[in-house]
Amino acid sequence: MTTTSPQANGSGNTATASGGAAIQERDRVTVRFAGDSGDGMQLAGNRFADATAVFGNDFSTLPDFPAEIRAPAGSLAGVSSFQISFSKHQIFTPGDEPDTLVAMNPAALKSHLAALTKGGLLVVNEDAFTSGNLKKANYPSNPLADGSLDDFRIIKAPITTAAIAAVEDLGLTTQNAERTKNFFALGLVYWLYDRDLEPTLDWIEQRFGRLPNIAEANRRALFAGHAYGETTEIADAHVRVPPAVLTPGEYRTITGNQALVLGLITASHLTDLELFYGSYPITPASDVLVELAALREFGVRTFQAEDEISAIGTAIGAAYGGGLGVTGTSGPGIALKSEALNLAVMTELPLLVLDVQRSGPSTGMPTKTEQTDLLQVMFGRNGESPLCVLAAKSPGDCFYMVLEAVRIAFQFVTPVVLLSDTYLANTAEPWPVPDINQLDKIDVPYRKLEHIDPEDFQPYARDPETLARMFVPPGTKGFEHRIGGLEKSDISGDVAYSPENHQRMTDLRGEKIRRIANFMPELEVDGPDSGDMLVLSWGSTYGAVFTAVNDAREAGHEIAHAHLQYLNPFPRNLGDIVSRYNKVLIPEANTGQLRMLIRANFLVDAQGYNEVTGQPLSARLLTEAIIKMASE
Amino acid sequence: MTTTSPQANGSGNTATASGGAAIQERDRVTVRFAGDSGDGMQLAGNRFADATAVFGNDFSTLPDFPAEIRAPAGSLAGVSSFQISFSKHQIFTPGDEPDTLVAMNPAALKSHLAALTKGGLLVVNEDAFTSGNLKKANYPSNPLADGSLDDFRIIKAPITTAAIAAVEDLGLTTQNAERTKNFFALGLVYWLYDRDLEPTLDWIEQRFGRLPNIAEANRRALFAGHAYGETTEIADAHVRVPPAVLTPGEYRTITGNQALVLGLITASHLTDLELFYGSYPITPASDVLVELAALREFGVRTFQAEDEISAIGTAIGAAYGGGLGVTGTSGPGIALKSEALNLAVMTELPLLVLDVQRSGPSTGMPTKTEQTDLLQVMFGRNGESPLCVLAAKSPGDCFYMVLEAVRIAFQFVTPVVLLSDTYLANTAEPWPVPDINQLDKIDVPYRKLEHIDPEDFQPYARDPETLARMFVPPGTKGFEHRIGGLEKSDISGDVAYSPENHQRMTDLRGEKIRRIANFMPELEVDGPDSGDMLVLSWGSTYGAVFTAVNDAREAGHEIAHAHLQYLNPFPRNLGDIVSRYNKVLIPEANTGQLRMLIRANFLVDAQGYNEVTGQPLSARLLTEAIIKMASE
Amino acid sequence: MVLHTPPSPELVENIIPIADEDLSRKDYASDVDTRWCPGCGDYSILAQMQRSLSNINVAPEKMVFVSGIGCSSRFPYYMNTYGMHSIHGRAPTIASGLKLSRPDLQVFVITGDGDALSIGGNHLLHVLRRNVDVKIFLFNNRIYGLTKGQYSPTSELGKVTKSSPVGTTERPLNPLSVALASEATFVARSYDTDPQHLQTTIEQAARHHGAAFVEILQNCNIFNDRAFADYTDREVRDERLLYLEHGQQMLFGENQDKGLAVSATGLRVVDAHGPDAGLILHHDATRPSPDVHQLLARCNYPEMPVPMGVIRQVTAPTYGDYLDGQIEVQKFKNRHDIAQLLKGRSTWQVE
Amino acid sequence: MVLHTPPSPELVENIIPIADEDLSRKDYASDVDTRWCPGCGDYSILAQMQRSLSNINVAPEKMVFVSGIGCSSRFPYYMNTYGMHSIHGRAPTIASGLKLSRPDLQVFVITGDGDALSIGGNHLLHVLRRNVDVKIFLFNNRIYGLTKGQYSPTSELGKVTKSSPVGTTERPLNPLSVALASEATFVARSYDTDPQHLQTTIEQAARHHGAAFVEILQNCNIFNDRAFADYTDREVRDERLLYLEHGQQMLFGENQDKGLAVSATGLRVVDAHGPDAGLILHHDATRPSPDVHQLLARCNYPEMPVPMGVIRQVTAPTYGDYLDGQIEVQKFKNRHDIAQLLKGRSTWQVE
Ligand SMILES: Cc1ncc(C[n+]2csc(CCOP(=O)(O)OP(=O)(O)O)c2C)c(N)n1
Ligand SMILES: Cc1ncc(C[n+]2csc(CCOP(=O)(O)OP(=O)(O)O)c2C)c(N)n1
Ligand code: SF4
Ligand code: SF4
Ligand SMILES: [Mg+2]
Ligand SMILES: [Mg+2]
Repeated sequence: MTTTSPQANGSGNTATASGGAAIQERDRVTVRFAGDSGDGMQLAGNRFADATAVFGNDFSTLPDFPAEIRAPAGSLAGVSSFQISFSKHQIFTPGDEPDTLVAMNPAALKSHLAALTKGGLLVVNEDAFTSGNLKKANYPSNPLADGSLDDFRIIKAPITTAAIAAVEDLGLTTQNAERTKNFFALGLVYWLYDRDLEPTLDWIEQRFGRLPNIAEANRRALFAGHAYGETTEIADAHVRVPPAVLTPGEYRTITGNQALVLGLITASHLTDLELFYGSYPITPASDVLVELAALREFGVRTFQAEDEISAIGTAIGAAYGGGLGVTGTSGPGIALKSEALNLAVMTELPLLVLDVQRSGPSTGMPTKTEQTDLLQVMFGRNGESPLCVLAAKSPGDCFYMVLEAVRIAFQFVTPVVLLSDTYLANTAEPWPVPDINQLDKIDVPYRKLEHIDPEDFQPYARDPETLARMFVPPGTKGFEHRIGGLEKSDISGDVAYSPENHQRMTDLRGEKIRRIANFMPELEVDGPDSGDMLVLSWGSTYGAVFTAVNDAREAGHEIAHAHLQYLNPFPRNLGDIVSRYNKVLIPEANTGQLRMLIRANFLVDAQGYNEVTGQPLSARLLTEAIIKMASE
Repeated sequence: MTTTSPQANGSGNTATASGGAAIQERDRVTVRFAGDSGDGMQLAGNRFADATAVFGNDFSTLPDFPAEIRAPAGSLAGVSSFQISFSKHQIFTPGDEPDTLVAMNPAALKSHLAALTKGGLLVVNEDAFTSGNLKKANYPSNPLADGSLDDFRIIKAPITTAAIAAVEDLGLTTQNAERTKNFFALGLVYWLYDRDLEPTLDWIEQRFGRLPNIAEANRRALFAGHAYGETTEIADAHVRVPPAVLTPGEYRTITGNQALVLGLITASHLTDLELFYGSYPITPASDVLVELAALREFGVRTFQAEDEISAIGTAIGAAYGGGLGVTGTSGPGIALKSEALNLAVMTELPLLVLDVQRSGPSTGMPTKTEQTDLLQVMFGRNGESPLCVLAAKSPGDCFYMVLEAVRIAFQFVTPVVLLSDTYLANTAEPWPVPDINQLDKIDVPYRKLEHIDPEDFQPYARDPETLARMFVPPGTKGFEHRIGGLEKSDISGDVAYSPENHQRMTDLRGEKIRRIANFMPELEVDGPDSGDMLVLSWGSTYGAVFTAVNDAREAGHEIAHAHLQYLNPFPRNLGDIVSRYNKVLIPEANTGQLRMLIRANFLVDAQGYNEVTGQPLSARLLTEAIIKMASE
Repeated sequence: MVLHTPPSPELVENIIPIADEDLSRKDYASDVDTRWCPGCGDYSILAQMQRSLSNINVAPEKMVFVSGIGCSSRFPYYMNTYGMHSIHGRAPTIASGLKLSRPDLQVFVITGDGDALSIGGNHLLHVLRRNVDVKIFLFNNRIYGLTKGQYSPTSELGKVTKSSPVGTTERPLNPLSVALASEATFVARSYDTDPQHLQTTIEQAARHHGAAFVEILQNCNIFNDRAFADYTDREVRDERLLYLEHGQQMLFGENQDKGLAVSATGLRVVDAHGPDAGLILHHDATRPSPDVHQLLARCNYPEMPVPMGVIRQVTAPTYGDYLDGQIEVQKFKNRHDIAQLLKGRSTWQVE
Repeated sequence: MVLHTPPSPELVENIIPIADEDLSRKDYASDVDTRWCPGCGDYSILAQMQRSLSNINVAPEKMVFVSGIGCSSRFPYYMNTYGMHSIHGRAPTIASGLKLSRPDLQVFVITGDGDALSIGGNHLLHVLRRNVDVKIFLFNNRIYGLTKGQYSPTSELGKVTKSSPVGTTERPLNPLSVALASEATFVARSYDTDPQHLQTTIEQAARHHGAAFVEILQNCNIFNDRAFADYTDREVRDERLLYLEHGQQMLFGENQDKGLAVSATGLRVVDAHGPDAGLILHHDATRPSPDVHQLLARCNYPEMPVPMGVIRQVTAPTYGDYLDGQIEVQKFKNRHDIAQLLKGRSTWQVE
């Protein structure tokens, strides 16, 4: 399904919408839907995102699930939320504080009110504010009645009863009737932000086509909510965010995990190798396995292993067989894979490891985000065990970083770790659909080696430029040889214990990874080339840091920003760049992992801005920190 | 068995020994025994070390085994060696190049000749230089005949035939008769270095008492070798190294692994807790398991687990139960344990992890040494997961560092990793036997907690000074509570997902480990307090670095030396110390792991001296490097 | 050389720590809100566990629940005892270390089909083989609940799940077979919707001296609803389940009109009133050889009735019995003098 | 929902890649020096493996040996084929990934009793359950050879080893029982000192379509000498071993004068010339139910003769058959258009 979105066409401050009420025009708005896990907030949020995409805004979303396990209905632990920020400009984060909060029950209100901007709009389902629910949310008195919400503009809507009323004559069970309340809320919010109902109606038809009663109920609830909006008395609740001026082209919505999946399928196509994905389910990486499993038609072999060790073992087997061997997991799984990953380092095999980081240590907070695996993937193996580490910076970038990781893995015959995280995995943004025919093929060097004279074959002889070893998978006559985890003799690959050889091989393994930098883009700096202050970031914080740097610039500070997608090796010019500024600030969602590497490598007194909260960095707080440091 | 060794009594340059030949006197001598794995070189070396201990020299030994698996007899891969250095002064390394090499076959000669000092003494078993053996050692011609050994002083002894002849009438099988050849060689070397035969004769009696024929054969071979020495024609082959002036007291010989075992038993005594040691066999840590298993009478529970994960799991269970829970392994095992170790970090349990490092990556060179697990134990876990890391500096120090590790684990209720390595594990040195009654008891804080009012108990409430949590093991009425790997609420320990709490707990876990520094000795500097150059070392390189620094000092350079036993946290004064010198050199048997931490923490331009050869650092090469840097 | 140091008899007894006062089900319930989906089979298992413990009157401070990760593994939080919610698959190892170093504690392991048979399969095998005195309760819902619906090692071949959209490609394990091949001394099965049978089974496991393995069929109404309904539904139970009782004939059917007999190739169903009635087996859970137990373990619906209850319970010294016995014997035989140990085989004096 | 997509027949065939020219044993030997102790049973196994491959005339470039760590796991170095000496216990996982992505290769796993049953127990279980088409050869010497003599999961209870100076405290696993409980489709046993039987067994395993498990009793003359001598010594073999042949009666004894029959409680020995001779079983390796195979697996010396040969061999689609079948079917049913995939469910145009 392809639709065409209108282009941004000038801007006025008010306009008149179909409903006849005055519409405020705004540059950017952030809305958060919050309710019980059973209230369908993720669904509502995703529908809103689709409608917003079709409308033509740039946008970014942030789903926030409760812990994996179901919590009791109405409890604080059971609150699920979905935030979306949309704008007439390009945006890079799902926003810090929402302008509008939809709270489907007291627990949702309690958990999320603190985030709402002062004077923001609060839409509450007053039906849910029963004494039982208030108690579950630890409210001593009803906040709708005790004046504690006076700082906000409130729409108290009887969402449950109105939704039930709207579907009354369809003969649904009470439970099913009540379930339509998210569509009622959605309809109301669509009115508030002048979204078109069409995309959602289409979706309802597609999804519930086979259950016409349910489809009809959802439609009715949506219309009823929309109609309810027109009756609202809040003066400036009707708002329009004009479409954004985006690079022309065909767009879709994408999350980081979806982009990983598409990247893998595309890499399989570009290498002309079948994809083998060995994985063991773990939040937030499981969906990569789940989505790939549904793509057998692309020759994808998914293997749900008995554990993470087996998962990487099978991927190593596939890589050894000459295929595109990939394994994916999250932090605890990386810990388990580390011994086998070391085998891939020693045997020098082209292996891709996806690490969708989550909050730790140990089981930690499985559904929350964090950038705390960088040092683990760098150093979490016995012996000197260098490998290549990349990190994606946005949901859509996950796609391109997979291609880059696969290119490096084959060109250098090395394992590569690609870091994503919970935030990237789940957040959605508009993404220009790439043209598969415009993407460069990925070279698979062993295809050429298989045709050389077997006499010239030595499994640990190396390409003089890349130091990639002569990797030839089984099956080729005359090239029979054995590899393994014991130290190998330079060139021949035989088992070797000599001190000199071990030193040489240690050096070669290190140098090979360093040489990747010769085949990587240099780091680009956004902003002044040198001067007072550089903000250096990596991974999923890109959006927040970009936003914060821009905000600080608008506050009058001249600040440079550079963002690392290559963590090991570093870009060739990184040392040069960090030495050109008086101050270097490294914001990270950890206690300073990149900072340690930068300080050790370049001896610059880089400072950290560190949040370890399980949440993506707050652009607002970071802006303050940047301004403070810039002003010092 | 306790004997008394004579004290050093002056020194002359020659003396007259019983044999009547002129005895050279020397300060220090290094001897290396090398032969086939089946030749009993480790046994011969160990007997020599015992005799040397009794004689009163200071000494240090270095066994070097072939890979774990048997290699074909006579092959290069099958060569096993044992080096011992002994001196009238205190010494700290087993010596770089031997003064004397005993080569039992061509392969041994081939592998070890390069190490022998120019003009050194070579004792060869000429019987073994058959054309078959020469071929296995890749010798195109017989080195005993082709003049290639002209740079050395040679004793060609028919060791095999002479040994067989000596035991002729005992009715042994040829194989058993031939097996006595190591005692013949030993007897010869005893004569060369004027060692007493008594301790070895005692040992033979003890060991082979039940096989009188074998005992007698070994005795005869020993005497025959000794007698053979008297006939030697090499002028200055008869050498005496006077006894060393050591601190008075009772001494024994100890290896690092033995010291770990004694440390654990002693810690069990000092905490008054039963020792539980969960482990999976792995070179070079297996012997700790094996030796502890033989000490059931001390209440030791060894548990040979099905793998390393189970091993640490059981140790965590024992620690959770309030016992002395310990697990031990080497690098690949640490990789496997990392996920569970993280559980111990999150649950904050007093756990001791022994890591006897070996050469990596992957299976690497299992019998060789390396210091390459430092960053793995620091960072090889998902999430921010700080724990305490210590490293022993000498075989005997392993004992004291176990006590220190256990003290910290209980005081701070935290996992502690103690690093040793293959070199420390196997090398032997004289060790003053500690008086068990002079060792401080180790406090077990939960013993006091169990008596408080249960109302006052909160599992994650903390001691204000150490930040240790209120750990109470199961069994105490009124304190029932649950812990686990999910993030915990500050104080209550309940499961918690709030961003603020996660930040607070992350900070608390970090701060707790940092506070250990307040309960640790400051780092001492040997040499000038500030100035041109500091050499900073850690772990098993202590002896080599100490020796090299002294040698450099003797060459006229004023150099300071500091050695770290505490790697995380660092001693409080470390930053101050490293900033007081113009140059900092960090020698390591890795590619610069401590160096990275020092540079990152203190922004000093520390340089590295790095060898990754599977061998202990060479004091000679290091001396050169120090002098070079000092002269720059 | 094979040494047999049979542990002294007083070590080989099963001692359950009993509370001083009379405790009710509620005393075993913690005040943490249960967090399972409404309708989940785990609720019933929790209730029966609390009832069983109160039936025995176990001292709560001596009870430790160790679990891995999964919906089922949240269990310890809801018990007012000691407990550890550990990491995925490793509960048997933690439980082993705990029990061996603290024989006074009663240690229960709670695990799921993924936790115990996928990532934790090896630890399960070895804890049973070693006969460490811990009781293992495997909540088998034939699915990964917590990670939202991927297949597990007990999911049927061809089953459509989140991670097998066109059906799985692997054959399931039979947990009882695996336990028997692991040389388990106690093997039983029960299910969530028969409270009385479940309570009895839990109590029998608790009273067993040695490692006990109990498979509990558990409905996950969200991701694998009615997985066992074909034979556990109230209406069909009598016909399709075989309730085993040690010493009793293996009879089933609404009127106990069918029974199991041995054939040359395994077990077969015979008419309890027919000519072969005499061949119907008596259940002997205590038979040392696990042969017949293996045959029972493999009885599956629809060909055969599904056995419930204690399939095997044999007496053998536990790992702890042997270990404690060795310590006792060695203490008796050898000096345990640390000063002497520190000196080692020989010392010398420097003066 | 359970979907059965039976793989198309041409996928379910066992195809061994055959060499163009006639190869002798030597062609399968690499030029690396073997590094086992003189007298080690591994030498014979190596020789028989080379002979078996030359009997089949496998194409060496299509053969891959994957091993773990242990003395036995050095095996691949000595074969002039492709090979990986991987890490401890994980060979089945690497072999699985290799075979599933490269169905054209013949993949053999070489492992030891520690490698396969201690650290690697879970992978063994799952590779067999999944019926991945790899052949697993477990060299059982009941000891850890490479690490110099600690006990293994097959060491006898009470055995004195380096790590059990006063005897072990744990009961051994029976590798065949474990393999059967893992739903293996091919289970066999042979031993190092019967070259002919070993060769035949290796060949039978190689020709099996699906996961094959072969336990090879192997003498470690250094750390556990004569572990199997009680029944494998030439003088006693005939009396104490039961050589199984599919379709043949289970007879043993110097004059084939004894046989095995089913009793109500398992198997028993009967006189082949006595009154119960008619009850002597015919060996049916292909019986779908593993019941009788389990009984055989548990026959142990001295009570019973020790079975050798193929205990079980049943036909079933492999994991790869199913997987490849799904790919084929889905390719047929769905568009595999990457451009379309990249677009996802819906797109919009910005102009
Ligand atoms: C090392 C690791 N890998 C993966 C996970 C993710 N994970 C958590 S529970 C689970 C499986 C749960 O299934 P089961 O054991 O059957 O329990 P259930 O939820 O069905 O009760 C998985 C894969 C994890 N927590 N840790
Ligand atoms: C992760 C890991 N743990 C431990 C070891 C040490 N290790 C090597 S082989 C082995 C056991 C070997 O026993 P087995 O599998 O029976 O083989 P065998 O040597 O008897 O042939 C052990 C424990 C290792 N290499 N890697
Ligand atoms: S997902 Fe299934 S097993 Fe988990 S709590 Fe819900 S119903 Fe129970
Ligand atoms: S130790 Fe044993 S198994 Fe290993 S090579 Fe020697 S005899 Fe063979
Ligand atoms: Mg489950
Ligand atoms: Mg073995």
